[in-house]
Amino acid sequence: MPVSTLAIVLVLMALSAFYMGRRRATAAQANGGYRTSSRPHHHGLYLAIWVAIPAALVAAFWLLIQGYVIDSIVLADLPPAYADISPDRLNLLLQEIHSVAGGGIVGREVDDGLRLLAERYHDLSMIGDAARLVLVLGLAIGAFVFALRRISPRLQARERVEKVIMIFLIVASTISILTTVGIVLSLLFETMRFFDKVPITEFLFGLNWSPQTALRSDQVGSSGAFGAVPLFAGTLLITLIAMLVAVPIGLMSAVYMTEFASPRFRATVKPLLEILAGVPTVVYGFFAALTVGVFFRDLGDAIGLDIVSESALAAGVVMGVMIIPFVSSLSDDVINAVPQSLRDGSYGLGATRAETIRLVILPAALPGIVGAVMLAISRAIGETMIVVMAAGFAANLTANPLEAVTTVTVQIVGLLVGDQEFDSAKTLAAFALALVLFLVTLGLNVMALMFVRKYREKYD
Amino acid sequence: MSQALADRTARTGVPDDDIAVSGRDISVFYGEKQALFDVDIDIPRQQVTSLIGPSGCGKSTFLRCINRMNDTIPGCRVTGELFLDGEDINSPRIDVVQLRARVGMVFQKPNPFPKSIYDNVAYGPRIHGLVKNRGEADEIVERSLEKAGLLKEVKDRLQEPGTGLSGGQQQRLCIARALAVGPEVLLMDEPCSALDPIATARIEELIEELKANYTIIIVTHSMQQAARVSQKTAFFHLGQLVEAGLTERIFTSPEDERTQGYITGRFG
Amino acid sequence: MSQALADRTARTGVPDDDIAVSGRDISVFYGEKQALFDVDIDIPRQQVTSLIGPSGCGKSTFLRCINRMNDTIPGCRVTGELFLDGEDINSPRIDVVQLRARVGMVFQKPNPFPKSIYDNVAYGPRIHGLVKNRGEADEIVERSLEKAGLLKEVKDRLQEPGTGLSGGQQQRLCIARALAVGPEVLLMDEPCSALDPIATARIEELIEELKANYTIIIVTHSMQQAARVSQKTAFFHLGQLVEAGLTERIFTSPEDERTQGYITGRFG
Amino acid sequence: AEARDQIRVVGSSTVFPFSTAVAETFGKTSGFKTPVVESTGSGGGLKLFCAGVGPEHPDITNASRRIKESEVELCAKNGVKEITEVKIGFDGIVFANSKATAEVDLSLKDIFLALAKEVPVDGKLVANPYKTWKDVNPALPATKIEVLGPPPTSGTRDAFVELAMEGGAKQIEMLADLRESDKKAFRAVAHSIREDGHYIEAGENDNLIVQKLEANPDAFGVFGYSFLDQNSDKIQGSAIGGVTPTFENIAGGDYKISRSMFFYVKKAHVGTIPGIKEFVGEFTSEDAFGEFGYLTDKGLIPLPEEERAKVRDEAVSMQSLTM
Amino acid sequence: MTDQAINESGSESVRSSTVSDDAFRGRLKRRHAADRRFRLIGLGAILVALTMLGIILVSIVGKGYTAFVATEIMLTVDLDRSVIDPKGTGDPAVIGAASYGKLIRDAMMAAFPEVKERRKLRSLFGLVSGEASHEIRQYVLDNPDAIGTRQAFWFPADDNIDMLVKGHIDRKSAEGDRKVSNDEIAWVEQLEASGAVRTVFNSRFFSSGDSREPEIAGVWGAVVGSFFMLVVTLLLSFPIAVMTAVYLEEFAPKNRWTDLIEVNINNLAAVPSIVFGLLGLAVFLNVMHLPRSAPIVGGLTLALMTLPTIVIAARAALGAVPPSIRQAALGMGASPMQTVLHHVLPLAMPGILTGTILGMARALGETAPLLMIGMVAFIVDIPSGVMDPATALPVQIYLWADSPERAFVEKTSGAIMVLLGFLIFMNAIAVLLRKRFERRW
Ligand SMILES: Nc1ncnc2c1ncn2[C@@H]1O[C@H](COP(=O)(O)OP(=O)(O)OP(=O)(O)O)[C@@H](O)[C@H]1O
Ligand SMILES: Nc1ncnc2c1ncn2[C@@H]1O[C@H](COP(=O)(O)OP(=O)(O)OP(=O)(O)O)[C@@H](O)[C@H]1O
Ligand SMILES: [Mg+2]
Ligand SMILES: [Mg+2]
Ligand SMILES: O=P([O-])([O-])[O-]
Repeated sequence: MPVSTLAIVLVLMALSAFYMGRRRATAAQANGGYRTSSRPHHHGLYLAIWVAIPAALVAAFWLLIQGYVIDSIVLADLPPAYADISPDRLNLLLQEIHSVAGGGIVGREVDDGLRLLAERYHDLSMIGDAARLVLVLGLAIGAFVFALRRISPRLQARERVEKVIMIFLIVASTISILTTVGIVLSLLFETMRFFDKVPITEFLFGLNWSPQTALRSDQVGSSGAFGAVPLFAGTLLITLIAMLVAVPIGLMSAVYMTEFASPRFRATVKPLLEILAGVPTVVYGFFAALTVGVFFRDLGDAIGLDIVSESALAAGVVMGVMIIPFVSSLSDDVINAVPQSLRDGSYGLGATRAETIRLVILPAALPGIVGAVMLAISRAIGETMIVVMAAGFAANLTANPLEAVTTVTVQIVGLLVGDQEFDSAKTLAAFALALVLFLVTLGLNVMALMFVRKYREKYD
Repeated sequence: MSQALADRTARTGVPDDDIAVSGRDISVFYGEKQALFDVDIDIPRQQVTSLIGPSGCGKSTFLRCINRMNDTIPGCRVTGELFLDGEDINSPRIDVVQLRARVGMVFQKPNPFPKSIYDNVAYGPRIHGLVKNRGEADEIVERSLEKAGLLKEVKDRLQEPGTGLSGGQQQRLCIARALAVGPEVLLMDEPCSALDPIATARIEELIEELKANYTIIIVTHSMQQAARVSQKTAFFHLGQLVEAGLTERIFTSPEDERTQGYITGRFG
Repeated sequence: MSQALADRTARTGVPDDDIAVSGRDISVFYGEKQALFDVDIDIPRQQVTSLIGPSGCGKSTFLRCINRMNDTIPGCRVTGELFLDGEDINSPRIDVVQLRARVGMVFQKPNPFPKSIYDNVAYGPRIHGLVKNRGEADEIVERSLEKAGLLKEVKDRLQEPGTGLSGGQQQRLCIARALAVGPEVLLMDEPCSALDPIATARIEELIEELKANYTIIIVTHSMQQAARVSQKTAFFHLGQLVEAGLTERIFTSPEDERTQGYITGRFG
Repeated sequence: AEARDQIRVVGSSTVFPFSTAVAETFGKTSGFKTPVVESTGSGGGLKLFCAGVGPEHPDITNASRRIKESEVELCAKNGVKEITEVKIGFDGIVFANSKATAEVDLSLKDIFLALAKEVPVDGKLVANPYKTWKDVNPALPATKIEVLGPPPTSGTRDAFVELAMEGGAKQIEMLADLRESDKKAFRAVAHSIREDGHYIEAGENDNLIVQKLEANPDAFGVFGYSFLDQNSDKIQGSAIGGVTPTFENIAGGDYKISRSMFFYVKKAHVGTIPGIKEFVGEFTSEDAFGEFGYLTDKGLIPLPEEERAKVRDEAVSMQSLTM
Repeated sequence: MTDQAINESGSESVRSSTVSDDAFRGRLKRRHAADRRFRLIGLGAILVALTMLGIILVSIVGKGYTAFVATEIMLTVDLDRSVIDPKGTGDPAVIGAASYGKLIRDAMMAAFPEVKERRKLRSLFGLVSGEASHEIRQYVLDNPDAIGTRQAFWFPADDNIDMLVKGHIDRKSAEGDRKVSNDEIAWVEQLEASGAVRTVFNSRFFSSGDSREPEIAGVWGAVVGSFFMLVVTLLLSFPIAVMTAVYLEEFAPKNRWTDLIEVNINNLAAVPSIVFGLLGLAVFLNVMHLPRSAPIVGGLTLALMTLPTIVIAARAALGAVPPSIRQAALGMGASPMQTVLHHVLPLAMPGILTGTILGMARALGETAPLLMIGMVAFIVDIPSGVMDPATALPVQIYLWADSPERAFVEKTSGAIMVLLGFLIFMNAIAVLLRKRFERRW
């Protein structure tokens, strides 16, 4: 039975278990007239959980290891023809075995030895599949019987079900931790290798970024400089510009939509603005590079300012436009959630709308708004394509938005998708940049958390 | 407007400039549902008027007409004319902000801002520019809390959030907040409902005091309270103003039998 | 627990199984601030007990101890022992969900769910499995609304949101919602504060009726109401239980002078 | 592990347009599945390619430069011992500007002087002082030096530096002497591009550079020949040393800035993954990479005829690479 | 209130006729002006944002709408038996292997008998797409009876001719400046005159996979790839994010550990998307050995990237639900879990859906992480499941935007329009859902 069918069967079994559990509990309730905090459907869920979860876990585990186990059995005693096969060709032999067993084509004559192995593989797979089926279904049925026995008026099914849900919730919450661990681990080793080549102090405090190192051994080249300060400064500058665009526009839009506009207007404009978040960043990149950048340069020419067409300003403004909906839509939701009674309180004192919004509604909605802004900042810091196309790679250390700067993400992408070499400082620098950026934003977030804690106004 | 005003003296027997608020043909609709039906009422200046009547009869709705709080309820529509000092409050020339500063309101459900107790009270004076510095604000906050009988309980925790107070304390906080602006008319929607007798007495005293300068309209379910504090009483029933007049008269010799039925029902 | 229980009869003179709720040494802290001080109290079964006292004295706080609603307030800490039918409600073996189903509560500030009126009332019976089908639910909703005296006003708008009701209606909706679950003990935090006399009378009648099967604890500011409906009265002051006893005795010959002072203050 | 019956190609973004064209034709005509071609950059492709043998590793990698010794070693370490190298043609790197401006004729020396980080002035190396092309060479217009080119992370940049910059540096006497005495120091000078805003490190999207040139007629751009070919109505390639970047000039080797393109085949996979041999055959057929093959339509500059024949022979016989 | 007023009325009055005095009126005027300004700023903000959106959309549509039509050229083809099936076997294998290119070439020569020179013939044959011979082949395989007849066929024009017909190539510019020669223009004009050139709706653009020939390249493969990927992303990120948010906001004890998780989630939102690509590469490809270029890997990677966005939005939304609702439910004897499921979560749903919209929109438009897991690839076949090699819309856009052929410019914009259509469709569903949950209290 293929995996998908097995999954469907399990779901069906869980469903019927649910109905049976519910029926039985209903019946028991009708007879016994008992009262616990568990409803019949809790009993149903209890049963369904017993049926589905252990079986699903076992099935998943089985699936995970079956392939390896069978492969190693097949390879364990190879026919003499393959006895002296070199270890790194084993992989290929397996590919051939799989191909032949699955009825696919192989780019060479299929000899007897191979055919034998393939048959063996095929047989073992069949056995494995059958065993899996029996085990999983057996487990499901066993669990069903076991749990059905336990269903009684006394059983605190709701508590059990809720406990299981709680476990799910906790497991879900730890995924973010696992993700973080994964990110750190996937960056750490390369970063350490990078710091073997480039001193960490130079990286953190160096003011010059110029990874013009030679890539080929016959190519000497200049040694390159890996001072990351200009990159972080550039990131900061562009993020700042983006936030100067996105926060006022986004926040004011949200305020207008919730407090001034008609529901119809709000219902149309909000989704429209959300489109801005989904326009592919490549498109923004072109827009920034070819329209906005040139526009600013011409504007500069007209008023006698020297604005380069790769200015931080152009990239920042366009990025700001992109993240407007992060601020506007999320703020809109939290502003909308402020209870009407607070508005009434303020209006009743003769406050104008603007005053009510500024002094009562926004403070009450502050934690949510800060969350929205933090999300927008995060998005700006992590954004790549726009900056790659509009701001470029020039690592200038400047606070002047009219000049070209580059960002950490641009360099990461440049280093990773450009011509790379597995152990040159140039390629490894990408990992170090990512890790340091990770730590820097971590610091920012800790500060934001403390800010919110301090100014939180809990209503109701 | 002039016609309506002209009629007034005739109808009420009260001279014009003793009338602070007067409503003509006021109907209020929540969407389809009509909550008030053609209410005609005159409310005397610098006196206390009670609105009484069974729950859901439209007292709060009427109260909210006077400072146009109904504007803020989506789907709520008010027809008819309402005059404050002879000005039609629904006329476009009227500034609702000023109107609401002139007509203060204490809501039925206490709704303190999620700010400190101090900021709750200082909020009104600040937005209206009635205070210039911290000192003035301190003074006005203290005075208002004192009047609302809350000062003693909260004076050492002025910086704590207003939402952490007990129900009755919250209600007094809202009263203090309304007083701080110094309105001409004060609308009080069951200001004592969450208060114990002592606090109630304090508020009633306050009402007595304020009466000298303010026009007060109070919704109450306690007929004793109405009798104690108000000079005029209006009785609402099912969205209609059944009867209005001097409190004494209403309680002793009501004209309408619905009024009679209500006030001779068991006491609250 | 056993020791405490053993002490009880001696102290109260009431046989054990007539005591529904009994508290020993209950103190409640909001963060640093102590709101209740060592309260010892016994509340008789199938009677009505009133809690009275000035605003902010801790009545609501005590009430919330009985169904452990204080658990939900961050920073709130309860010490001491509280027994419901002889079981320590703070013991880990107690399921607070079941506890709250047994001990219903009507809050001081009406807090209807932002759902339809019908769903507000049907919610409790549904989660507790008291109804099996729509018909039963209809019946229980109707019965509960009727008991709370709200049915007439809302029966043609059961599907409209509960938040669109008047203040008093919202409070009656919350009462109906609590009744629908059929609790053993009913905690009512100023259930009539937003109600007019007629509705109040209706609720008082209801309390009278319910008393036969339920233990009722009511916070009220109206001493008349306390006198009318309750058999026992407890007087709180500044977080302390000053005095508790038969209502009649408390109102006629209070032992403590604070009680004396309070009940002879002006009337509410 | 699943069985795979589809060729996987990774590697250079420069070779990508050609490799994909071959893959498509191969898929349509051969009866095998259309290979999946991935653009990872030459280095990235080799890294994947050299990670090992087996179905989860690619069969072929494209490169816009030759494989490095270190990469061959890495391959060998991971069991990828036999590799076949196939050279497919040339990629011209052009120095172009908008048609709205006059065409210029530059020498490699001009390019070096305009773009180097340090240039010799009065026998000393100083930070590049030139602001306009006229400063570099009085024959050139007095417009600001503005060159949009690939960042240091790009293979095109490496080739440009090596061919144009280094070539230009050699023409300067002082640097030529330096080259004799200290090769390393010479290269350090020759390979460093200025970072004061005159050389603008644009991304690797050549279309974007073309469009930026259109918007900014004073600027020059550095990119691959195919983009010049496709946009000949908007931009023009500057002559380098009197030779314009035309198809014939690049193919004939007269135009100096061009590099070879390759792909590498993992021999171990031949015979296991179906179709590799046939794919290589298609790529090296005259129809594809020949003088009139479809790849020239896509902008490939073909190898000379004899070299093509040799490449074809070696490719089809899967001759192993020796460094 | 002026000092004097205070003095006059003494402590007796907070009473201030002050709310009617002139000073008050003056202030009121200013306050109203401020209010109007505030409102105008709000409106202005929305207008600015909408204008930006408008500009972007207009520029995309302006460049891209021509991608939705295709130029076709009519040729009368002699389905010559001697070429297709000389022995008359009728065997599909024989028929399939015939040289259909020759049929097209013959048809071309018949249409332009005057062209003889080899070089010119080459460019003449180039007027129609190379796809023409595949089409004929397919036609003959489907209709073996047609062998031996003469039939008129509409073939897709070569991309350069397509550009010419659509006016993207200026016929008047110098010959060396354009990709079409004078001869070709003359031929096309001749064809146009005889009605053998037409532009039709480009259904191929919506139904086929990628191609190196712009005239036959389509987005369907990318659409399907994006769809599979987003299904995986949504199925994982939405439930996990909501569960995480619920746990952290409603159940978790507030301690250092949960603070850590909170900060950590916020921080994940700031991780550059390409780093998620690195993570996906390390975990899903190198450790779990999932296939490269597969939507499942893309989906998993994007799910990790989207997770924090939805978690943050969901937490903000949950936190905005007033405590009185929770109190009411708990007081009814609802368990904390029931309180959350029945009351808090539905009330927070609009905010959660907003987060989902934003997160999914980002996932849909993201290229960088896909670079690392092999989805930036040329894939012709339409994927039929989450394990097949596939590409995605933004990647397709990225690849086309970087292709030299001029004809890919309009295709790029066309693909962007398709992506936006996809996005709008996806958002519309979420917006409808969100509206159902929205209420104020
Ligand atoms: N959440 C809270 N945080 C901090 N302090 C609180 C909180 N809730 C109540 N208090 C304080 O605890 C004390 C007792 O409050 P409680 O609500 O029990 O009073 P009450 O007797 O019910 O008064 P009322 O009749 O006004 O409702 C008051 O001083 C109040 O300010
Ligand atoms: N926002 C609203 N939407 C719909 N109906 C409403 C709304 N507010 C009030 N109503 C209805 O209008 C009628 C009058 O309500 P109002 O609040 O004025 O009553 P009330 O006299 O203040 O009653 P109570 O003493 O209970 O507060 C009631 O039937 C009520 O249900
Ligand atoms: Mg009311
Ligand atoms: Mg209370
Ligand atoms: O992708 P490239 O290695 O050819 O730059």
